[in-house]
Amino acid sequence: MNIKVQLFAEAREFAGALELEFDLELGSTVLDLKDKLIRDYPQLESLIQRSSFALNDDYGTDESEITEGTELAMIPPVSGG
Amino acid sequence: MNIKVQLFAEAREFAGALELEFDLELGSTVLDLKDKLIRDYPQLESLIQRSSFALNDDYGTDESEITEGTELAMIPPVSGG
Amino acid sequence: MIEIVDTKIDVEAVRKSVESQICGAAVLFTGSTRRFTCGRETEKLFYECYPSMALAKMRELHQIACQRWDIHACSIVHRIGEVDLGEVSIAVATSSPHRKNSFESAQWLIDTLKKTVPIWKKEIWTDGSTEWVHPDNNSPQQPM
Amino acid sequence: MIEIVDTKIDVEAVRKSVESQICGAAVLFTGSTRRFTCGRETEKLFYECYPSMALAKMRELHQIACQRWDIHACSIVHRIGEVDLGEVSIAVATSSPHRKNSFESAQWLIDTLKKTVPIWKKEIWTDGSTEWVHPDNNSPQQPM
Repeated sequence: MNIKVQLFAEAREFAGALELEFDLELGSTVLDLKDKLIRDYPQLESLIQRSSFALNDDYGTDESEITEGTELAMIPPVSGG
Repeated sequence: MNIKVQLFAEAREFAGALELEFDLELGSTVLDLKDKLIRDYPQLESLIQRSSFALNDDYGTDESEITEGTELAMIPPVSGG
Repeated sequence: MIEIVDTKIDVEAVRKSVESQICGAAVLFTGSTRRFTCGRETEKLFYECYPSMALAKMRELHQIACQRWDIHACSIVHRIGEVDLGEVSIAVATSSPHRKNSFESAQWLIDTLKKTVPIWKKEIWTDGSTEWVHPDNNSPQQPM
Repeated sequence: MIEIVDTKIDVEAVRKSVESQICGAAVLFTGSTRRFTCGRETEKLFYECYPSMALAKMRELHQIACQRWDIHACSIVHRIGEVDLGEVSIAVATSSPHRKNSFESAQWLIDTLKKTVPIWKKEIWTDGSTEWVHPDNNSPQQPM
């Protein structure tokens, strides 16, 4: 399936893009996504390890399953307030 | 010596006066003052027991000595805020 | 800003009085006349104070708070006389580089003010009766 | 009032949004751009957010606070974009019949917002350099 991951803040600047788009196998999890991201963008590895991933506006875990149409975002450590 | 005790709130309403004036012996303490007040105004006894006394804008203790010119006030339990 | 006033408190002015570029945090507490207390309905409150001592004690609280916490500024304004429903009787504001000090000092200031500053509150109930408010703890104040 | 805005926060409006005759207490927290951090001088801050999720998380905080404490109302307004020295980036207000709940919930709201709401802050130092702020704890956020 084709998926897009929205990027913010440091992740957006590092990647030089607002989102990353690629293919994932059906039934993939957030952990699969992170592995794929690290292979494709090794310069993001350290930040990916410190980041969370959001699925449809909520925090996921490594085991969260990604389905077609899931709104995905990489969430670097937050610092609002 | 002649002294005056300012009254506030419940004490003022109970006594029906803004201040009480009377004579105390030189060297009297707050405890002597309370005893004198209770003798002269027995209806105030319960409130006096629950009150503090202030000398020159600061809380005193039973042992605090009253001198000529000390500004005295009876302070019922406070409830500001 | 340490004041006792007999008209409406300008709460926004109290908040602004502690603003500073040195501070990343500010806390403002306001106390106001509540309609219901234990099921009884309040019409308004009446506050009375011992002016010179109340101001002296409020300045003392200010000084202690500034010594005990890393706060940049602290303001305390109390209103006396009649205070209608929903109106503010007390405003306390603190500011500090980091938020923990603002929260702790503001809470300590209002807690301690209620126990030590010679101000008294009278309930004027909607049924026409009145009552001087007795704090939970009826023991005499101790010197701070 | 749960909002993300890109212009100056009307702090007085946030405070007034939680006013009620049911409440005797209200607490307002404001966070603003501080000039000095560990000896370095800030020119301004820049905030970015993930809008849909940030609002969803702020509404979730609102809901949890209302369940956990006896509070009447709670407002959270965050500003994004550039925030100059001394200007307010976050305002949190709570109101409750008694003050303990207002203080505790306001402090919990700002503490938890800083850990869980997807908003990011970039320091723009006076020397021209910039830096995304890294919170002390670098472990990934956990679902609340």
